[in-house]
Amino acid sequence: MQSDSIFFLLALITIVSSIVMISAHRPIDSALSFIVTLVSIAALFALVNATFLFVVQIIIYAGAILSLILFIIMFLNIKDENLPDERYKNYWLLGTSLIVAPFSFILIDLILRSNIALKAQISEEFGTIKDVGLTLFDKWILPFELVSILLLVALIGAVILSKKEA
Amino acid sequence: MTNEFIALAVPGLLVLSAVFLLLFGLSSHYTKNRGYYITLGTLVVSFLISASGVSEKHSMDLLPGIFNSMLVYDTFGATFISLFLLGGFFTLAIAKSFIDSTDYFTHESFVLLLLSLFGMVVLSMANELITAFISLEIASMSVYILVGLNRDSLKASEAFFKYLLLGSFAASFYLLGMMFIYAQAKSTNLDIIAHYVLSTDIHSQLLIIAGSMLIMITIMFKIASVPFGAWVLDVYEGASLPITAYMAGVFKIAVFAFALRMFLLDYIQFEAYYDILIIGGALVTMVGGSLLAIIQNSVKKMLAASSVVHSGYLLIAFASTSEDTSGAASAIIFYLFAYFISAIGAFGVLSYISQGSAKTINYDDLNGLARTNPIIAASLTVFMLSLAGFPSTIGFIGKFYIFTSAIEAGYTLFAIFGAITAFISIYYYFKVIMHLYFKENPHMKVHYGYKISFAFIVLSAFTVLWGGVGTSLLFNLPGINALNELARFAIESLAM
Amino acid sequence: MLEKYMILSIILFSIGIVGLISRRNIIVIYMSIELLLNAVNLSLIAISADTADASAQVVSMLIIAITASEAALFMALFVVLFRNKASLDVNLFDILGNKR
Amino acid sequence: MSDSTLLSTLLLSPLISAALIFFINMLFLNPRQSLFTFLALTGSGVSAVLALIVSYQSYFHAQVFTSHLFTWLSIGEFTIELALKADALGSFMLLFVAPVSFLIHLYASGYMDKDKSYGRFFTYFNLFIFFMFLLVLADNPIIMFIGWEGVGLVSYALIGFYFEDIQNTYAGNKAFIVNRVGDFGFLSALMLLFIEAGSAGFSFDSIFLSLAQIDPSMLSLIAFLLFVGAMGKSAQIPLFVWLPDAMAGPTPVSALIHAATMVTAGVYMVARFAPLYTMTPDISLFIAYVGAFSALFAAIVATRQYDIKKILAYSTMSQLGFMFMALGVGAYSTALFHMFTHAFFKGLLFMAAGYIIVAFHHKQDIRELQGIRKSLPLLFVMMFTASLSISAIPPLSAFFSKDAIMGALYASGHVELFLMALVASLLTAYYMFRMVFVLFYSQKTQSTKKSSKSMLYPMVVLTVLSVFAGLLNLPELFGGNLNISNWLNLLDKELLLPHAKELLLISVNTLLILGVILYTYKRYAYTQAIHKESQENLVAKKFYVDEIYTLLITQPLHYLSIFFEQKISHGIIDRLINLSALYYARAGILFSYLENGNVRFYALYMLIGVVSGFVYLYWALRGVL
Amino acid sequence: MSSLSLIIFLPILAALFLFLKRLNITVVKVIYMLVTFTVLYLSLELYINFDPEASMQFVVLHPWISEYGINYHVGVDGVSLGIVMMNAILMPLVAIALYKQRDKKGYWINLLFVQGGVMGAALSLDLMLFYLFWEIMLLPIFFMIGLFGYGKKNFIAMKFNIYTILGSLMMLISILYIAVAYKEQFGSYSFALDELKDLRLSSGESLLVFGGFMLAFAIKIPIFPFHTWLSDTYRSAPTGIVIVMSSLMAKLGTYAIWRFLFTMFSETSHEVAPYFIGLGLFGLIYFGISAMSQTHLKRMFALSSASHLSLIVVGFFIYDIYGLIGSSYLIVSHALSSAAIFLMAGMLYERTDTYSIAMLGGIARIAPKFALFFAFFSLSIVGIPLTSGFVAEVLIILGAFHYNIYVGFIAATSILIAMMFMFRMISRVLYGELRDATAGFEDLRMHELFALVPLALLILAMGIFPNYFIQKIEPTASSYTSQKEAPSYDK
Repeated sequence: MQSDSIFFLLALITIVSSIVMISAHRPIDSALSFIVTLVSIAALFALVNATFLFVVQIIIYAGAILSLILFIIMFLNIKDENLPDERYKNYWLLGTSLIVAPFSFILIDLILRSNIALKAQISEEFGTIKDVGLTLFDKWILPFELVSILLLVALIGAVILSKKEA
Repeated sequence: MTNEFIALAVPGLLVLSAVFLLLFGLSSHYTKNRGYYITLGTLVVSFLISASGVSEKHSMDLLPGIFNSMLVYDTFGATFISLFLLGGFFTLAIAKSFIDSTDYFTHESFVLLLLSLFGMVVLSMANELITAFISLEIASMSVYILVGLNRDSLKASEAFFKYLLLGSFAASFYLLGMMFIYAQAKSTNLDIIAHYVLSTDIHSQLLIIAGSMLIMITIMFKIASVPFGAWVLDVYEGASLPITAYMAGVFKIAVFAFALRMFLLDYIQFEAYYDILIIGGALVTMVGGSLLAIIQNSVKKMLAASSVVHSGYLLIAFASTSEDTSGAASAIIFYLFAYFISAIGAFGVLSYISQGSAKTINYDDLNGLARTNPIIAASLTVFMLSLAGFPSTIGFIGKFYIFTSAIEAGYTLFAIFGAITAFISIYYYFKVIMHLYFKENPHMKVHYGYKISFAFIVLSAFTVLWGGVGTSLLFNLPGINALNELARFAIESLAM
Repeated sequence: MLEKYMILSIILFSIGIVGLISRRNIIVIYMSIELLLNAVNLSLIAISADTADASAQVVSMLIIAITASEAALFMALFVVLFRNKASLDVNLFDILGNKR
Repeated sequence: MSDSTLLSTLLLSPLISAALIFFINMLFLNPRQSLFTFLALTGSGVSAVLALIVSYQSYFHAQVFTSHLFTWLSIGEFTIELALKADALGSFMLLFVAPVSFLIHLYASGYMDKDKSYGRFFTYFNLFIFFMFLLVLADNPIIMFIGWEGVGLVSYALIGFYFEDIQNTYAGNKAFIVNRVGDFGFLSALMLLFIEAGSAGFSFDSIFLSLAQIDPSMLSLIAFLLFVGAMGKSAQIPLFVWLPDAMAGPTPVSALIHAATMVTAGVYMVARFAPLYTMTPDISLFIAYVGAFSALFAAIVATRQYDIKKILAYSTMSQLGFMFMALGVGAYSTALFHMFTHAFFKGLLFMAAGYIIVAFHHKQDIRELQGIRKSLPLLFVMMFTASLSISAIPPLSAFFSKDAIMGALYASGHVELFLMALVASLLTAYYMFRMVFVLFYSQKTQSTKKSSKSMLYPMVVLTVLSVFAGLLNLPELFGGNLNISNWLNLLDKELLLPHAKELLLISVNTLLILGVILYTYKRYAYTQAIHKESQENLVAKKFYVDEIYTLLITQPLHYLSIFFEQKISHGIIDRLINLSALYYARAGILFSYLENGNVRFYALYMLIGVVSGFVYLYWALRGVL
Repeated sequence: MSSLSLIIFLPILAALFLFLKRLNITVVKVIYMLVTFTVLYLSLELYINFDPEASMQFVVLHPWISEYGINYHVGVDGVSLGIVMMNAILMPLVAIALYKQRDKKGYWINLLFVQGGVMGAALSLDLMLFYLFWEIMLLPIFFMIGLFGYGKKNFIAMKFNIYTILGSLMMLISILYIAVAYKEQFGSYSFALDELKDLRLSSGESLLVFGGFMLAFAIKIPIFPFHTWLSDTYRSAPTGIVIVMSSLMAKLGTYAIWRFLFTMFSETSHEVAPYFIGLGLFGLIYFGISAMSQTHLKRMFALSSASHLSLIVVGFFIYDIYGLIGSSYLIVSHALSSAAIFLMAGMLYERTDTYSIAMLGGIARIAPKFALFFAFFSLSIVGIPLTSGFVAEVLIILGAFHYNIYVGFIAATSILIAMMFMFRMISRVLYGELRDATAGFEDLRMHELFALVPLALLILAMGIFPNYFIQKIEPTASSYTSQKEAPSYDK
């Protein structure tokens, strides 16, 4: 019961902050509320004992990626007059939400209709770095290696694209 | 040579070569020509290796101990790998003139090309959703970057931006779908999912149906089916010509490789739910594509829009696949080959005559080409005829297979619909021919500086014709029959 | 618990879609895409907990890695776009469309 | 010479001569005119001699000549042999067709002297004779039809011979087109006939044998359609309009084709199908009425004509009407006999007219030609004789033939026909002598230029013939024994009048005609009455028939043509096609508004695609949920 | 290589050779002549060795796409013989007539190509092979109009192309449909004509499939209301291709009705025959009347061709021996006549630079040979006796009367309709006063005569001795009608 109420609280925070994130006018506000979202998601990870992922989420997302975004915002020195004129933003938000609604409804309905939970007994080790690491190198070595190549590609791309003109 | 060796040699060679080039590019010995020929050589060698696996039916889990059954090496994969390696080879070979006359094709671009091919190779062997996704991302990301290669061009940057943004959006659907499937089947391995699907009733498959639908959306995005393919015109226009050819001809093959494997292995059970959707998608794709193609002034955009129409035909065949016959699926393979050879040829001619300039080639720019460069004009004509599905070209045989399989699956009406869009497509393809031959204003003569481009344009044109009429009766060359045989082997190996 | 997580992740996913389509500021759009992926991750973790198998966590970790590579490209993109137009308004980038 | 070679030679010699003239004319730059003359005269001369032999044999020895050339067509039951057969009827036709043709050839060689198209003229002329012989000698209706169309075709070419004036060629067109309307009937009839009776072969004999099996109404239809063919060729109401215009051709053409030979083909054809017509009395009566009306109509119109050739043309039509009347009441041989005599006197009249035209600088209007007796006395005699003959003054040839017709009409009991024939016959005398008196009996005198002798000789021969030809079929009344009728041995009805009645009829008739001649003399000889005639009344305007045809047929067709081509083909069908293409392109432009280059919209489309896909899926899964 | 394959591929290969090799134009013409005369020689040999009693002869069968049962399968019988001969005869003659005028290599290449295409389509016994040749013929026509045409040639070339391909694609779907249906019934695909005969389709299906085929043929023939491409296309196209279209392609459309539809769907053909007879008769009159107000010479001939082709369609759908033979005969006969008349129209244009009837006149005065031939060929179209057209029309009309008396009457109007405009045209063009355009009109040159004389002789020969020619087709035709009559008795 306790975990349920914590879940609802976190869920609420996540949803609200993400709504703020998509509706804030200035990117810096969005970024800050996105941090809130990410952190509460991380908390949700922790709620189901995924401790390692909790850490990863905080470090990589809230730490690295968000800092990158903030850095970019600062780096590009975006002033208010650089921001797009979004007069019809709220209509757009409302309209798109209406379009998305059936999609969410159908998926939620399907989830509710399916009996998917196994409710397996969670072992002590679950979610620890050892558990995740073993699984990763035992079963997921190939995707892991592939990701490295993906990162290589992204690296090359970032280099090519942001290189000053020769 | 064991099968494992062949299976691993191709991606390995591609990665090694890519890494070598990446480093070699920094050395002072590097010249563009050397980089080009190293890439070309890699492609030839890897094509030869992979082609050795297409002639017989085989299927094996690749190193199950290490890879945890995530890769499968079978004729199906080998066929597709050979197809797009060949495609990549042709693209590159024809683009020689273009590459030489532009300065943004640096060594990184060859690396990216090789890596994208690597991604595709893994994608077509992938038997697991995450592996497939990552390799798809490798391939697409390389292509995103290749699209934006020309940083000086606003168009290229914009195309890169659109492609990247929408591509990421589409990719998130894939992940959501994968998550749904995982939630239900508790695995991402295609074999296990297939087993799960067969052993449960529909009530415990709802999320799999929804999830694979989401995955299908990504696939539809990649093959630019309406309404997920709105990016295609802009991106194709923004990208440089060889890259456009590469996207239109080669990338599509890899996507279909995975789509077919996934669909034929797992989701053929849900045919009843998907077919109408796919067919509906095919219809709007064909109509939308032809509507867009008919109004274009730029030949490149026309070809881009028409590639949408061709995706529509492929979707018809896709919907016509069924468990008991291999016809529709092998029709897809054949059609992919037919399309890539024609499209690469067509784009190749454009890149040949544009010689690296960023200028958009309008219909009027083709005027009088037949007078100054008759062979090139004739080749372009052949490609146009093939794309239009004119008999005696390989494009016709492809359409023939697709329509046959559609009729066999009971979609006669849709075959008729396909025929109608094919008939509309006559307009814009023949418009090219018209401008080539009938308009007076002579085109500036293109000097025959790049023998290799020229030779491969002609070779593609010949292949197009040979694929349309060729029989093994003449000269003992493998003809349509042989191609057909290969396609059938490929499909049948899936079931092994 | 799994259903709740999944429902939450669908909601977050939907919010991400709304943000992606409605906003003109490219940074917000990028963050919306990140939100989409986070939504997927959330469910994956829940699945992992439900099945008591770390595989889903590994998958989620891989997704984070993929996100990182996307991030790299997006950052490069911001730079390129801002350099060109001195703005982050995506509506400004429409020279390729069919304008008639 | 065997029979069949003889017949073939008869048929082919004009063809060969035509071909030779044609090639010489085409291949050599300046061929000698005498060469053409020689070839043309040889061609027609040979056939004339052979024709006389054939008729002689047929008449005296009742010999039937046949010749089988080759199988023209053989499909299933439809076997058409190109076979020639000169039975009594055929020989009788040859008897006057061939010699008259020869004479007209002779005449024409003078008439066309120094004409630059001399060779072309004789090519056509000989070709014409060939087709005429084919028509006459054909042993089955299809071959007959070929000859039938062939003469029409050559006639077309000859009417438009002076093509420098496009009106002449229009006249030729009119002739051929109107003829083809008739041919339409003829061909349809033949087809029906074949379908009904052709299984046993399609020669005349076998057709007649199987006539009895045919349903009577069908038989009537066939008979009617055949007569439509005859109407066209023999210029009967309503298909007569071409004949007056056909006078645009050179005069020998008018003489040969539009008097002596071609126009009589209709009569010949009906006579040939006599077995058919005897079985369809209704149609026969119809023929008689058409003939009567044509005779009367033409005679009336002729009274107000001024062109010498047009008068003769209407006269021809009128005389043909007489023949059809006779055919209609079943007096086949009488009709043929009138055709026989008509060939001579009408040929003569046309030749004379041509002679006058050549002599007086191509003037044709009788008002301008007044007073030519002094300069052409011989011609006056000939023309006067011919006019007397056509007016049926005893004992000239037409008296016997026409009187036989009147007698037959009277005897058939159709008094109205008889009366119409009588009026027509009186009008004949009126218009012929109107012409004669205006031309020859005038105070004015005109001088002439010298004409070729070769024109005159044939006219002399014909004069003799038109005086004496009647004796060949002398009726019993005058001590004859109807030689020709017996020879022909057609299915004549017994239409005999008591001798007293017949004599009375003849006398009354003759007296009336003489009275009319007298009246005409009073009115036109040495007066200016001809100049005072009104040009505006119905008769002078030929009852507005041409105008009515234009209004009812030609113009509607033209408007219909424009309507079809511009309104339907282009206005509706092509427009629809072009518009559908245009609207597809328009739709493309509309659709391209969606491709507005804004990436958010692209994402929105994707979203819409996703949502609609899922809505469909949800709907498809409704049974499961 | 068998003679049939040689007939088909020799011209195509020669065309390819000429395309790839840069040659002097004279050499090109010489090669053209050599090839077409070789084809003519081979065709004559074929004609002489042709045995009317045997059905399919000189058959060549090679597997092509074996998985789908598609074969290279050619053969000749009485039906196709006419088309082959006509094609073989016309192509060299056309070249002789145009010998001096056309100095573009493309002209000759395309003509060769079209010859091969027509031969292939006429001789194929496999539906896919037929489709291949059927479509491939379009290309040279498209090119010829675009390269050597007049007026709005690009638009017209495109319109013609799209229009005809619409039909072809529907035919393709039909072909595929029956092949699939064959597989369902017999276990394997087949595109062979003689095997597909055994196929049984439900009446609705076969009606639709029939419609698909018919659409392709109807557009190419053209049957009302698919004719609107016709007059513009004929107007724009250069002489060589007008001849190909009117004499070969359109005829091929009618030929295909017999070859394919009557063979495969004899019952359906029989069911729908009344409609097509009606449509044909309507077209006969409609096109004929449309032609009457034409002022453009080629358009008039185009409509006149359409009118005759409608008659051919009527003859086929009457489906008795007279109709079939008559129509086959008319195919050949009209092909010869219209080829000649379009050739002459081309010569006329070349000398006067106009096709407008109103601007012509008086030609007969200064060019008697031209006038003679022009008139002769015009009249042969009208079908005057002793020309081949007459024989054909008589047979068709006979068949029509045999079928139904009213049909017969309407069909018989064909002897009226064509001449209504033809005679007027002859008068306007050949006779009357000389005009500016026709002043100094040059009479036929020697090479033109060489081309026209054989045509004229052939037309005459076919008109005077039809039996000799018809005996070659008759057994084939009667085998078809006897097939048909078997089911019709039990009605």
